[in-house]
Amino acid sequence: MSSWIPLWLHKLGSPPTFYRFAGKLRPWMLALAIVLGLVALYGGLVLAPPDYQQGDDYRIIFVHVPSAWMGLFIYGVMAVSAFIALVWRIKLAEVVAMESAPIGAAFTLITLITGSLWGVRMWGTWWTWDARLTSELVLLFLYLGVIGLYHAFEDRRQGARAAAFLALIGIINVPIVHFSVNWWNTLHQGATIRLFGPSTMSGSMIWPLLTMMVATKCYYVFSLCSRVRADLLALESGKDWVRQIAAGETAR
Amino acid sequence: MTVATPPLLAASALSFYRQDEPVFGPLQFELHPGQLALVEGDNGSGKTTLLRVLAGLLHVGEGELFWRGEPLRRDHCAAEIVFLGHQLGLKGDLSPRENLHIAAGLHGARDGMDPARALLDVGLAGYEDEPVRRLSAGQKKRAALARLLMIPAALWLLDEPYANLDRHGIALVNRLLEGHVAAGGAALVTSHGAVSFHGGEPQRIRMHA
Amino acid sequence: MNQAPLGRACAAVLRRDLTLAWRRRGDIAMPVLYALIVTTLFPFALGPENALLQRIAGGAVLVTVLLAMLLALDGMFRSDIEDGSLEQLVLAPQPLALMLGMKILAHWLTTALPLIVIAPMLASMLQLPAAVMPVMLLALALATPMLSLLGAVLVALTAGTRRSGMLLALMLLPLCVPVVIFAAGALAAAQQGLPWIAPIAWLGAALALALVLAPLACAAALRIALDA
Amino acid sequence: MTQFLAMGGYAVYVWPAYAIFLVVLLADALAPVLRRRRVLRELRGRLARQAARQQRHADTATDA
Repeated sequence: MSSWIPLWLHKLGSPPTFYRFAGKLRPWMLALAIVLGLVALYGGLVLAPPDYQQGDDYRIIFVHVPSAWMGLFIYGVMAVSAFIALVWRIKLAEVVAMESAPIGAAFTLITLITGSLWGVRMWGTWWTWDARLTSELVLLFLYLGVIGLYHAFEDRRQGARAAAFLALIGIINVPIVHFSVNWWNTLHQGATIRLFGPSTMSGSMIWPLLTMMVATKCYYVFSLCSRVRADLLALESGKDWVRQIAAGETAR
Repeated sequence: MTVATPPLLAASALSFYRQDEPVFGPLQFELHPGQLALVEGDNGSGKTTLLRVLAGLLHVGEGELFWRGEPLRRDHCAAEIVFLGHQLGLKGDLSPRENLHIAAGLHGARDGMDPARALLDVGLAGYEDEPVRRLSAGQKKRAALARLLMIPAALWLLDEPYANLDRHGIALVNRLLEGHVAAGGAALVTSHGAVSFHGGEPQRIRMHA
Repeated sequence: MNQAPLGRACAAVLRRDLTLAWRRRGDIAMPVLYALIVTTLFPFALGPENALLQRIAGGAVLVTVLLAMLLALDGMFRSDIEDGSLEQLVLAPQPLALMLGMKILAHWLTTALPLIVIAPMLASMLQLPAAVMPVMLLALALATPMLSLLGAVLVALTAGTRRSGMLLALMLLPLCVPVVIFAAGALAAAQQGLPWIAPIAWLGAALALALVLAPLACAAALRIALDA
Repeated sequence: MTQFLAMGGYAVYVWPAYAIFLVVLLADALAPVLRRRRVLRELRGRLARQAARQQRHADTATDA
């Protein structure tokens, strides 16, 4: 292992240490996510005034926009840990990358459905080939490809490495897709109405949005912790520390 | 043979893991030019895995490999190692001659050796232009063995070379191995059958299940 | 003893794959037949109205060719894995990326080239104006190698899995979206009498990049997928 | 309250959006819990089998 990686990080990379660390972090992150989420919902649904153009309909953005951000953010996290997993062959990085994918897919799915709900009112149809929605759809396919490839292998670690490689190809692809879809949209003069226009945002709308963004980040850390813990138990089932946990839970 | 010549291939504390379960090892051995090693062990003791690790198809789990005394680097030794596994690497739609031409194109050929001669040596004269898929299992094996004669490699890694062969075929493998070892080559052979080898007592590598 | 020179090794791989394809020429005809069938279905589904067919002709031909290529993609390394030739290729003392590049070239020559050859026929069945034909051929000539190269990387990734046709389509879709957009964009522009050079240039640039990077990625993917 | 629930006439769009958000995330949070239970159950089964085998070995050893 390279010497520039601090010792504590190296230690955290060992499965039993990370398992305990994630176990301690998990409830705090969940509590934080729930509290911040409730505050954001109150701010967004009750305190923020109706938009003078769109009425109350715009309130969908308080879940739509943070989910869209998370979809991209999680793909970034997945790609970075995929890179670490491939270069340094660290098991924990593989697990983090592979367990991030379903969470990212969930957020992308939320983005698509809420975007479509908003679209019904704006465009009068459930689906329109708007550049952003199309990009989100492609992002969902990228996630599904990574998840599908991971599960196609008999050997979990081999699957993780192959899927990590696919995630890296995908991260190069994301900006290309975004660029090409935008070009395609201008070519065919499609709808260019944006759900998240900066001009119409007032302070009372922005703070619930930002709070919700932090809440979703906390939720992601929480969900990732639970997933990585479950995955580590399965992957390391031959090791002593896992046996102790299994034995401890029977005693209770 | 002097002590100063480093072993062709050496392994130190070599082991391999699959899903954190040890498949074999730690293994320790040295293979000198002109030496034959038999890898012995029961089914599932990791013989095939060892050969695949040595060939470079699998990553070394733990421990180190040395090639002519230096830490092994694949780009240095790839030309000198030939691997013959369970899958023979022959295209069924091509003739033995065409298959050997491809092997020679990828690996190079020994001086004065051509596909026709190699096929004659393994007893496939008359079958040079028959598609491989029409050959019997033993004949396919012989066609694969012809590759060993064709390719200029110092180390042969043979996984179960005796499988599917009749008495004459087994004698052929032994003859090929003796010739290779006499010419200063080395070979690592897995087999769960008895091997009667006339060119001196082979080194034995024991795998534990 | 003599080492095999690089040129001879490339020629050996290319010749082998072309010979194999020739021995099974029936398989070469399959994607072509498939493209023909799909193209025939469009008028039945949409009605034989010339103006409508003309409008969709470019895109329909492009998507048809893409699907036909996808059909053949799965088999790119399949038989080589089954009989162990791929192991021998990986172990050969030659740059793996270059050898795989030759395999991809052979695959393109045997699956995409026949499709390009019959593309004008498919296009005229759908009433594409003759003036747009050269642009379509140019777009196909740039788009199909892209698909072969990208597809090869993904096929290499699935090399360690059981049959994976649907998964391959799922993985390829995000990668081929930009290719389809630019190729169809060029066609649409040409059909409307607008300048079509820009999307073709983008495709060309992407192809140049893919020609260099995809074989390397393919080699890396194959090593990951076989390492078990 | 009714006015709040009506969302200015857009209740049909706003509330499903929030419901989807909560339902999807809830399902996402629940999945690892169930998975963890399954993994531990399988593991306990394996440990029990191993213990039983060792017990048998010990018994035959004392018998002999």
